[in-house]
Amino acid sequence: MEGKFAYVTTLLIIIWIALIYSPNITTEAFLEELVAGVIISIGVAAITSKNFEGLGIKYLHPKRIAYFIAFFFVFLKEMVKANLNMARIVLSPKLPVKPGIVEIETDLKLPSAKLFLGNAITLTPGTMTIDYSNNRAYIHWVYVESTEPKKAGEIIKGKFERLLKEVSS
Amino acid sequence: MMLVIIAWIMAILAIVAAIYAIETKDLLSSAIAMGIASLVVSIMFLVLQAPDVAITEASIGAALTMAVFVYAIGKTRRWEE
Amino acid sequence: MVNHPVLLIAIPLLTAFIIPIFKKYGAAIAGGAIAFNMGYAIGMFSHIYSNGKIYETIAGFNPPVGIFLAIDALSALLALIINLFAFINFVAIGKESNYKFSMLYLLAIAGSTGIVITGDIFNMFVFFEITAVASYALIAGKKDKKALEGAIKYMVLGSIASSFILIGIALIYSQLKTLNIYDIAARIASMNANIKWASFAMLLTGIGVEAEIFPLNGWVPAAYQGASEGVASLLSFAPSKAAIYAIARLMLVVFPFHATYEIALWIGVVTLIIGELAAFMQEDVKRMLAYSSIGQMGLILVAFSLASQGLKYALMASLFLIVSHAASKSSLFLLSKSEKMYGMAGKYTGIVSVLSLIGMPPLAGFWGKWYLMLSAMDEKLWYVIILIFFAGIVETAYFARYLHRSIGKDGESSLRYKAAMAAMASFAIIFGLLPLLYKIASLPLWGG
Amino acid sequence: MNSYFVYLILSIIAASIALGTYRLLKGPTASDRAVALDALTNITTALLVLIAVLSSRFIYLDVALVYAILAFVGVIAIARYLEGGL
Amino acid sequence: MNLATLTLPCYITVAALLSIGLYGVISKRNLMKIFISLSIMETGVNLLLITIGYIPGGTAPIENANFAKYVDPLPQALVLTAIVIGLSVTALAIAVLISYYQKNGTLEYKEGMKW
Amino acid sequence: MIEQILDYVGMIFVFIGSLFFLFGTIGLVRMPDLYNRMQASTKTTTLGVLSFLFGIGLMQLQWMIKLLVIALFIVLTAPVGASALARASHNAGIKLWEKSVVDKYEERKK
Amino acid sequence: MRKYAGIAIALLFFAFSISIFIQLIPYDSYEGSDYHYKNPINGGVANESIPTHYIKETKNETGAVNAVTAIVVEYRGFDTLGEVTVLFTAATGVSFLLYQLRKKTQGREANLITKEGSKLVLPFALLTGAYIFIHGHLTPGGGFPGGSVIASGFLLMLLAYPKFFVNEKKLSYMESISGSIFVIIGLLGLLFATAFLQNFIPVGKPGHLFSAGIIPLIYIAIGFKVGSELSSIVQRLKEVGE
Repeated sequence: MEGKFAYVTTLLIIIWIALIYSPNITTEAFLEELVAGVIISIGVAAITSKNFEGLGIKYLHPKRIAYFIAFFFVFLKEMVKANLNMARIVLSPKLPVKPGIVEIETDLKLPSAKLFLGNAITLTPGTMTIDYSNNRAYIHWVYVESTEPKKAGEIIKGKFERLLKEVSS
Repeated sequence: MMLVIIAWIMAILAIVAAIYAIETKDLLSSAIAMGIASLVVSIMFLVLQAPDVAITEASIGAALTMAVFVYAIGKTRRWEE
Repeated sequence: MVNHPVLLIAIPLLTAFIIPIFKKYGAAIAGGAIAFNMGYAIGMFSHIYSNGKIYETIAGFNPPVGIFLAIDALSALLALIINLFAFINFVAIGKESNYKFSMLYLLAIAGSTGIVITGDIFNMFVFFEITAVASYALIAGKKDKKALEGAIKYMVLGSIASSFILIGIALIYSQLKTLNIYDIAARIASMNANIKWASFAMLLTGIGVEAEIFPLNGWVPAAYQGASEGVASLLSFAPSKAAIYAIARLMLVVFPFHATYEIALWIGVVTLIIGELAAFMQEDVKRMLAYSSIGQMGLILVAFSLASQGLKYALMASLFLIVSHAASKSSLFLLSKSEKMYGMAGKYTGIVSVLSLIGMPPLAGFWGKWYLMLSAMDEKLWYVIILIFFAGIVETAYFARYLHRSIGKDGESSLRYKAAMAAMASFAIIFGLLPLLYKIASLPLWGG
Repeated sequence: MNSYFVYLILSIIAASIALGTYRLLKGPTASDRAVALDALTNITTALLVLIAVLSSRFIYLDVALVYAILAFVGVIAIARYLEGGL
Repeated sequence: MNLATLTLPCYITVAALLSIGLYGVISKRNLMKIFISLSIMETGVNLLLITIGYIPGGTAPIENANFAKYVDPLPQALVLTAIVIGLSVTALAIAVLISYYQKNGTLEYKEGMKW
Repeated sequence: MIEQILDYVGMIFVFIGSLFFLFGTIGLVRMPDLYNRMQASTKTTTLGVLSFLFGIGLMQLQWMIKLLVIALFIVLTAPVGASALARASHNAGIKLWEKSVVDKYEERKK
Repeated sequence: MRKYAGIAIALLFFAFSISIFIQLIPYDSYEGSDYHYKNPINGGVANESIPTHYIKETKNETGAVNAVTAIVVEYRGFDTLGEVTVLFTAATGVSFLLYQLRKKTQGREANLITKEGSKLVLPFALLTGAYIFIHGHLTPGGGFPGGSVIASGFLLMLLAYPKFFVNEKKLSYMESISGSIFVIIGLLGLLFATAFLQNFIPVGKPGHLFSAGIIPLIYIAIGFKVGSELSSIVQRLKEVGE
């Protein structure tokens, strides 16, 4: 409980600092803002921190943060690549699509990790998470390359799942 | 000048969305179109240098009013006769 | 201590805000607040009666920059009437109601009081909205088909009205860059004529909906018929009176031109004819009373429009008509709880109220019609005199039918209810006999 | 910022808005309209930031901030309505 | 008539939104649609107030050393009030409509419901 | 000097962002069914916004932090809305395009 | 028939409003010489217009940087009290009307992404809402948008979880207490200064968070009030069955 609370509070304080930053802020004003921010963050965290499953303090381990950053960059790369691909599809006169909803499996346990995986899949155009049921995800795919859960999973999840597993294990 | 162009685009979009919101028989689409009209008007507020109003319109007009209408449609009936 | 009229608004609001914490005692707390308001309104009225006007600034800024409350004897009288009848009415119906009803009731009263005492046009709009929203909820609160229909009609027209009032305010502001009623009145002549008349039309349409004038009164019969007795009674003395006062003040004082006077006069005449004729044709008691209210509103508007021409008698007439109508109609609506008028209190209430509305001396309604006739004679407006006689005859006809049909034998109703009903009707007598209203008409009013 | 560049950007955005509006009007289902709403919301957020730059006021970004966090509430409400979860 | 005036498109939008809302209120029979029309009308009124307060070349009335000319802050304050009032009326209207629907099973009003 | 370079780089990003808007909405119009439209539009425009914000941030370096917060919020919220809408539409009975190859979700529901 | 009447009236109204608005376009400044105002109480005339007064004096008189906020909370604070009351009235009315209606049966669950996503977004929405209403006097925003952002955060949870409800009693207490705080601050102004809602604590240094006297206090109260009222309205709507 305490770990989760501290984690959420820290995250919120960081976001708060980013929110209050403005081009010509003085130190004194900044300190005042910080005091208010700490109070508000504690209040918000007290209300919401019980919602987060399994985000204990141990997750602040540097290795995990590094993996998360790696995940982020992989995600960005994939996203740009997929977007360009999508632009190609949209602009080509014949509209080369072969859509369908495929089923893939995932070994991720934590709901939040599943959320991140789903969001990452959704944000890379061409694939979109429709639903989870237990450890299966249903993905809408603009150009279905394989209907086998294993193979489709390899193509869609790519490196995301491995990195997320490192982060969340 | 650029702001004027934005205002014209938004004006046309707002009018189209509003007409559509009135004319469609599907109340859900009507609520969506109303949300878009409200969204667009909030951009016009910002163009007219009224950020306070733009924020309020964005949060109340576009998000909450639309959600409230969708709730109401869910509790009643979706199609106009 | 009685020169802080803002307390008339602040205390009911504070009370309404804290009622949800003390749910059990909601009705009692609300009753206490209304009693306080009544006492304060009486105190304020007597203060103004002897000392002249009260101005109160809000937030300590000088008027056109900040909001201010401006109260002359007329608005103090209206605040007094509203709060007095609100208290009596609440005695009749308050105890059985749940706490949400009391809150809404309190807010409706605070809103109508605010319309009357404020000196700022946008502030008036806000109070209009408080009153209107509370009234919608109160009307719909009976939750049967008729009530909901009435509330929906009122709501649709009320929302259009509020948009139109805002457009009017916006047009005025675009020209004069001020929202203060007195500041506007001082500089209205310098406004671009087209915009002036456009804003006049918008404001008249908007406030006219609340004031039940023709042709914007489509909601009135449905709402009065649908609402429960106490709420119909509330509607007949609080929002409509406040709105007709707002029309008188905005239309006739802020736009002091001959054309506005003519327009108001003709609207009043048409409203009177339509209301009385429609009332004559109704079978349902509440609908009849509602249409009769419309007719009376027309009469009050005629009186106010004549008063705006500086006719002292017409001002007196309008005061008497307002008081008489508030007292009689609210008691008649309370009476309409059952088909028949039971018992002493019922008969007394019914007969006194009806007599006052028809215009029998020495009741308040008589003086209203009498002075209206005198002032019309001064202006040589013969058709107004004919109209008053015509209205009197039609009213006599349908009220005679009403009395004939509904005087009955003893039935059961709580003592409190009967007493409140009778007390309301008594005010038609009291104000008819007291010289109070003559004095008010001779005081400096309208910020002049 | 170069003004010709801004005109270029604005014309592109205007074209996108026109296409989005086409889908909004055409439908055929309410979900399509919701998708159009989503796309228009994203474009709108960008436009808000652009207006902030054109007016050179930092504080206008707060509007975009509120948009970014609230825009999907409407979409989720529609979605929950469509699947009967309201 | 100068097309480059910022207020021109705004005034046109205001007039259009108001008339569209009025048309919806008058000609539609579905109560929900009527309240959607009213909501559109309110949006138009708000835009009118803001447009009236606009000054060419002004910036938002939040003080900043780089600017000298500000738009009129008062209409903005009024519109803040008006927006919230509009939302309140809409919410209450919807509550009434839901009750009406549960009583009547329809949201269309028939000839019996005269104005 | 550096500022100018940043300015030009920012312009490129802004331009790419707005191009993505265009592609997204073209997809919105051209694609055959709801799910493909969603694929094309929602996510492409999301990337468009991100790129747009980043470009603006490069032009106005001091605004960067707040723009990143906005971008973070968009990244958090956009996929959630898209996914919810897709599932809801499927549950509401909106069919896939007739030339779709497979629908495992429909099979599971049966 | 009805439709054509509607079109005719709408077109007439359109023509009317355009013809009025066209005349408004030339009025594009409030600093003209004929916009001076007059004090209705003592008849004194100032040689500036009201908007000019707001622009020039806001910082000295109230300590707020944002003139709109200063007007909303101080100069025209009474309007805002009324506005809060309208919202409160509507919330009361909604719960008054929907109290005894049919309650709803179980709805369908949302998918995992929606559920987890709303959980994840909720703290950010609350933080943003708090940021918006606490900075009312410095940046755009204030109590109303802030409160509605907070309410939208809860709305998200209400949408995603069929069984999620904010505690009714807490909401109603929050509503009552924050509303009373607003009125009580006003009454304290009457007590310690001279007028209702007048500022009675030091103004502080403009531009800082802790400045502008009672403005942040009132905006915090409004933010909580609006947030809890909107949440309770939405919650009531959710409870009702079809």
